[in-house]
Amino acid sequence: MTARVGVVTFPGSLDDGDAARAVRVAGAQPVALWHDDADLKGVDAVILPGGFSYGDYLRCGAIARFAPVMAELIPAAESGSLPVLGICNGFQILCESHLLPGALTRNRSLHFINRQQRVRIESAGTAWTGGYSSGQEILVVLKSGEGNYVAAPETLDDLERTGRVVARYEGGAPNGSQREIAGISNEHGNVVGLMPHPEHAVDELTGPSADGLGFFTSVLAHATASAPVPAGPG
Amino acid sequence: MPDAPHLDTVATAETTPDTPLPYAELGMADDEYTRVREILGRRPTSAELAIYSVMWSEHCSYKSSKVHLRQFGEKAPQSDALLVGIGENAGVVDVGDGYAVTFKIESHNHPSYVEPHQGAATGVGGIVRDILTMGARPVAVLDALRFGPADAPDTRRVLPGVVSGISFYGNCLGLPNIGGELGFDAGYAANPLVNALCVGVMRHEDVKLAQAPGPGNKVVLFGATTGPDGIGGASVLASASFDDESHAKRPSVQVGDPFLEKLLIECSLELFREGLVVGIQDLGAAGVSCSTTELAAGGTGGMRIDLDRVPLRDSRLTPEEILMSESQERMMAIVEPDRLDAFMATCARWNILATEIGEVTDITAEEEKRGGRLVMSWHGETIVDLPPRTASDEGPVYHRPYSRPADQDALRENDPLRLRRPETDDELRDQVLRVLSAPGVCDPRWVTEQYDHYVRGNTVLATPDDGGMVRISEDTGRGVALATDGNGRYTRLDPYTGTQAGYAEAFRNVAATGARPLAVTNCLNFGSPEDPGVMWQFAESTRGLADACEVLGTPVTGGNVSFYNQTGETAIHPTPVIGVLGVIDDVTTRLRSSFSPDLDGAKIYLLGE
Amino acid sequence: MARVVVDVMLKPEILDPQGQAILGACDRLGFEGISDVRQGKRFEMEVDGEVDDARLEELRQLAATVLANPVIEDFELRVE
Amino acid sequence: MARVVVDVMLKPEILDPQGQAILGACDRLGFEGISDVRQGKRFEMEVDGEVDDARLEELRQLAATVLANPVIEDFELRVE
Ligand SMILES: Nc1ncnc2c1ncn2[C@@H]1O[C@H](COP(=O)(O)OP(=O)(O)O)[C@@H](O)[C@H]1O
Repeated sequence: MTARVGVVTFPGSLDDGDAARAVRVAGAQPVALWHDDADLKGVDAVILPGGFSYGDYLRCGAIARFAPVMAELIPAAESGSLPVLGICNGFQILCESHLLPGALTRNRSLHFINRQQRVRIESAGTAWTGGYSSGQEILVVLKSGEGNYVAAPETLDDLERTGRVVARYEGGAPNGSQREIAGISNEHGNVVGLMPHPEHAVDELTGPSADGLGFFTSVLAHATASAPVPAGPG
Repeated sequence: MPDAPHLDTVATAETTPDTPLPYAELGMADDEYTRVREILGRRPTSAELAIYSVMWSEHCSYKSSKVHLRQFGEKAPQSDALLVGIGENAGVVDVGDGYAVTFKIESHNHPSYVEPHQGAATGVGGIVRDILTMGARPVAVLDALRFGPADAPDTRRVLPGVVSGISFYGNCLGLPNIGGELGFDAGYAANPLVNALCVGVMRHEDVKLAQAPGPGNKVVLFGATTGPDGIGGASVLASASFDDESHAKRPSVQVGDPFLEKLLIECSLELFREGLVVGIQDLGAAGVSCSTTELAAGGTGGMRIDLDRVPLRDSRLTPEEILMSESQERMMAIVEPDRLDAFMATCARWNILATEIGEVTDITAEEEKRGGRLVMSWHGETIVDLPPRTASDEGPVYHRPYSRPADQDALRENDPLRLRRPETDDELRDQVLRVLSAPGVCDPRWVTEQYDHYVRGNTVLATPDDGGMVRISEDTGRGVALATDGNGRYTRLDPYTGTQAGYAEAFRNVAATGARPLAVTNCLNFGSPEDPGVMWQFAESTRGLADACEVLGTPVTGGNVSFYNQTGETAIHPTPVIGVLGVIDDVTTRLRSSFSPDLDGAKIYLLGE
Repeated sequence: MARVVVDVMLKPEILDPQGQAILGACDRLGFEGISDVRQGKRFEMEVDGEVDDARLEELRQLAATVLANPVIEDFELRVE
Repeated sequence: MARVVVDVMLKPEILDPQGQAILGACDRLGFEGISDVRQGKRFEMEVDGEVDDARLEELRQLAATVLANPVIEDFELRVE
C-alpha cells in the first residue's frame, strides 16, 4: 500500500490542489482534509498548503492555527511521529502554532514577490528532504508577500547548530530573511516549514523545473520505511 | 429609521404627481424622465427613479454605443464555437472535448483613479464574478494598464496602488495572472486605464444564465452584506427627497474582500454542482437594481422583493441606497423552494451569508405586454411597481452625432518621416537604448513580479511570453491561450486601422503560442460620447474591429464600453483593448517567445512584409 | 525629542474585512461578548526638537498625505 | 458597552520595513526632523457589558493569543 498524504484545505487555501497533484506525481495518495473537521483520517503525513487562510487579515496563519484540524495535528507533530510540511502560508501557520520557532514578516521590499528561485538544501536529514543530498541546489518558485524569516539571534544560532536550517536562498534572500533562511525543521525533523513552493516545480511544463518533487518522494520513502504510526490517543 | 411619513410609496406617487424628483442630479435627461413617467403612467417613486437612473445610465444601458456594437453581431463570422453570444454576462465558446470557456474584459478606470488600490482590486473582483456567474470556474486573469508619464507625480501615486490592488485581489483569489499590458502616455494622466480580463472553464452542460423562471421560486441574495459603498449618487436622492442629513455624505469608493470572494467562488461552484440554482446573477455596478430587473426580465417577468430582508452593514441605509449600493462580493440566485434548505446548508458550510428576499411571480398577459411586473416593498408599503424589461432591456438608444475631428488631417500629416534620422552610429545606438529603456517597452518585471503566475499549477505560458496559456484538462492536455493588445496612439491617428492593428497584434500573440484563435472580447476606452469627434473615433473603431473579425473569422463574444475618459475637456487617446482567445489541443506543443538554448545553430526567419 | 502617535482607522462606513475576520475568529475561539472589532494602524514617530503648533500642523499634513489615505481613512494625532 | 483598544507594535529589535519606507517617503517629501517611524496595528473592540478585572484578563489573553504574536510583537491594552 502506498503512503497516504493529507492536504488540509482552510478557507482561503489556494495551493491545496497543487500540493495534492504533487503527492500524486510522487506516487503517493493525496487525502483531502478539511479545516473544520478534527480528523486526520489516519494519514501518514500532512501538508499545510499555500494560500491566504482566513484572508491572512490579522497576521498570516494566525487564525488558521486555531482550526479544529490543528487540534489533532499539533500533538501528533510535536511528538515527532507525524511528518508535516508547511509551504508558504503553511510555514506561517506552523510558526504561529509554535511548532516551529520564529516568525515570517513582510518582505523587505514591501511587495509580493513571484519568481523562480534557486534554493540550496542544507539538511537531508528530515522526513521531507531525505531524497536530496545536502548542499544540492534546486530551482523552485517563490511567491509570497510575507516571507521574511525572523527569529532571535539565539534561536538562529540554535537552528544552525542543530542542523535545522533545511534550505537557504541562493544569491541572497529576496525577501530579507535572516541568514537567507528559506526553510527550517523542528528538532525531530518531522515538521518542516518552507517559504518557496516545491509543489509548483514538479513538472517542466507548468513550473521552472521538476526539482521540487524530491520533497514528496522523500516523505513517501520515509513513510514506507517507518513502521505504521498509530494515529495518536483516542 | 427613516420616518414613515417621508417614505415615497407608489400610493404617494399616484397622489402627488407634481412632487419634483432630482432626476437630473442622477444623470437622467429630461426626455428620459418623461419616458419613465409614460411607462409608469405616473411619476416614479424615488426608489423607482433609483432603479431607472442606474439601469439607463451609460454604463448599464450602453445607450450611446449600442447602435455601433450591433455590428459585432451582424458582421460576426459563422462560428460553430459560439455557445452563448453577446448579451449575457460573458460569451461562451466551445473549445472541444465537451469543455466550454467564457472570458471577458472590463474596465475600472475611474474608481482606480480615485482610490487606486481598492479601485483596481474591485475591478478584478467584478470581472471574476461575471465569469463565475456563467457557471464557470475562473482559471486566470490578465490586466491591461495605461498610465500617465512614468515620472509624473500622480503616476507615482496611481501605478503602485493599481498594481498592488490587482496583485492583492488576484493573488488572494488564487488566480494566476498570465499576461497583460503596461503603457504610458501623457494622455492618461489623471485618467489611467485599468482593464481586467478573466477566463473561466466549464463543461457545456454547466452554462448558467441570468434568468428567473418558475413562479414560486425563491430569490436569494448571498455573499456580503449591503453597505453604503459607491452610492455617492444615491445620497442625492436620499437627501433631496428626505432631507435627512445623516445621508449627506456617502463614499463613492468600494472596498473589496478577496477572501470572501474566494469563498463565494467555491460556494457557488458547489451550488452549481449540486444543481441547486436555476438562475444566477452577480451584483455589479447597479447592485440590487440590476440583478432583480435582469433576472426578472430573463424569466417570467414577475418578481416580488422584500427590501427589508436585505442584510445591511449599516442599518441607516434607505431603500434607494440599498437599490443603488455597489457593495462587492454579492450574488443573487433563483432557487426552487424544495431546494432552499440544501442551498442554505451549502452556504453555511462555506460561511456565506444567504437570505431569501423574495420570489418569482406569475404575471397576467396584460402585465406581460407592459414588460413584466417587479414589485418591491419596504416596511410593508409598496415602493416599487414597474415592468422590469423597461428598465433592463428597453433603455434609451441614442444615435449620437459624430464627425471627423478637424485636426485629424493635420495629425495624419505630421508623419514620422519628418523626424530627423540618426546619422552616426552613436546616435543610432542612443536611440535604440532610449527605445529599449522607455517605461512602456522595458522589462515590466517590477509589475509582473507582484502577480502569482503559478497558482493552480496549470500555467503553461505567462509573462514574459507573448500570450498567456493555461491547461484546462490534465487528462487531454487541452489548453487555452489569451493575449490583450491595443494602441491608443495608432487609434488616435486612424481609429479604424489602429483598432485592427491592436486586434491583429493580440491575434498574432495568441497564434505565436501555437494556439488557434477562436474568439474576441474588447474593452473600448474612449472620451465623452457627447463629443462628436470622440463618437467618430468610436464609430470608426467598432467598424474596424467588426470588419477585421469578419476577415479573420473570430466572433466578438462580449466586452465593455468605458466612456467619459478625459481630463477636463481633453479626451484620452481612443483606446480599444482587444482580447483574443485561442485553443490548443495539447499544451505540450506550445511555443515560447524566447529562443531555446538547445536550438543552437538553428536558422532565424523573418515572416511578413 | 518627542514621540508623536498617529492612529489611523478606516472610516466607519467603509467595509473592514480584517475586523470582520477577527470577529469571526473570536467567535470560533469562544471569546464571547465582543460585538465589533475594527483594525487600523498605529504609527509612532520620533520627532526632533519641540513640537509647537506650527510643527504639529506640519505633522498633521504629513499624516494626511503619507500615513493615512483620506479617501477611506480617518486619523488622530497626539504627542505622547 | 465598552471600547477596548489594543495597540500592537513590533518589538524594538525587529526590523520594520514599513516604518523605514515611510521614513524614506518623509525625507523625499521634505518633512524634516523625523528620526524614526514605526508602524503597528491598532484594534478597537466593542465589548458588551462591564469590563471588570476578570474580563480584562480574558481580553488580555485574547490579545496575547490572537491579536499579537509574542514572538515578534508587544501589545498594550486599555479600556477607553
Ligand atoms: N500589466 C501586466 N500584467 C501582466 N503581464 C503583463 C503586464 N504588462 C506586460 N505584461 C507581460 O509582459 C510581457 C511583455 O509585455 P509587452 O512589452 O507588452 O510585450 P509585447 O510588446 O511583446 O506585447 C508579456 O508577457 C505581457 O503579457
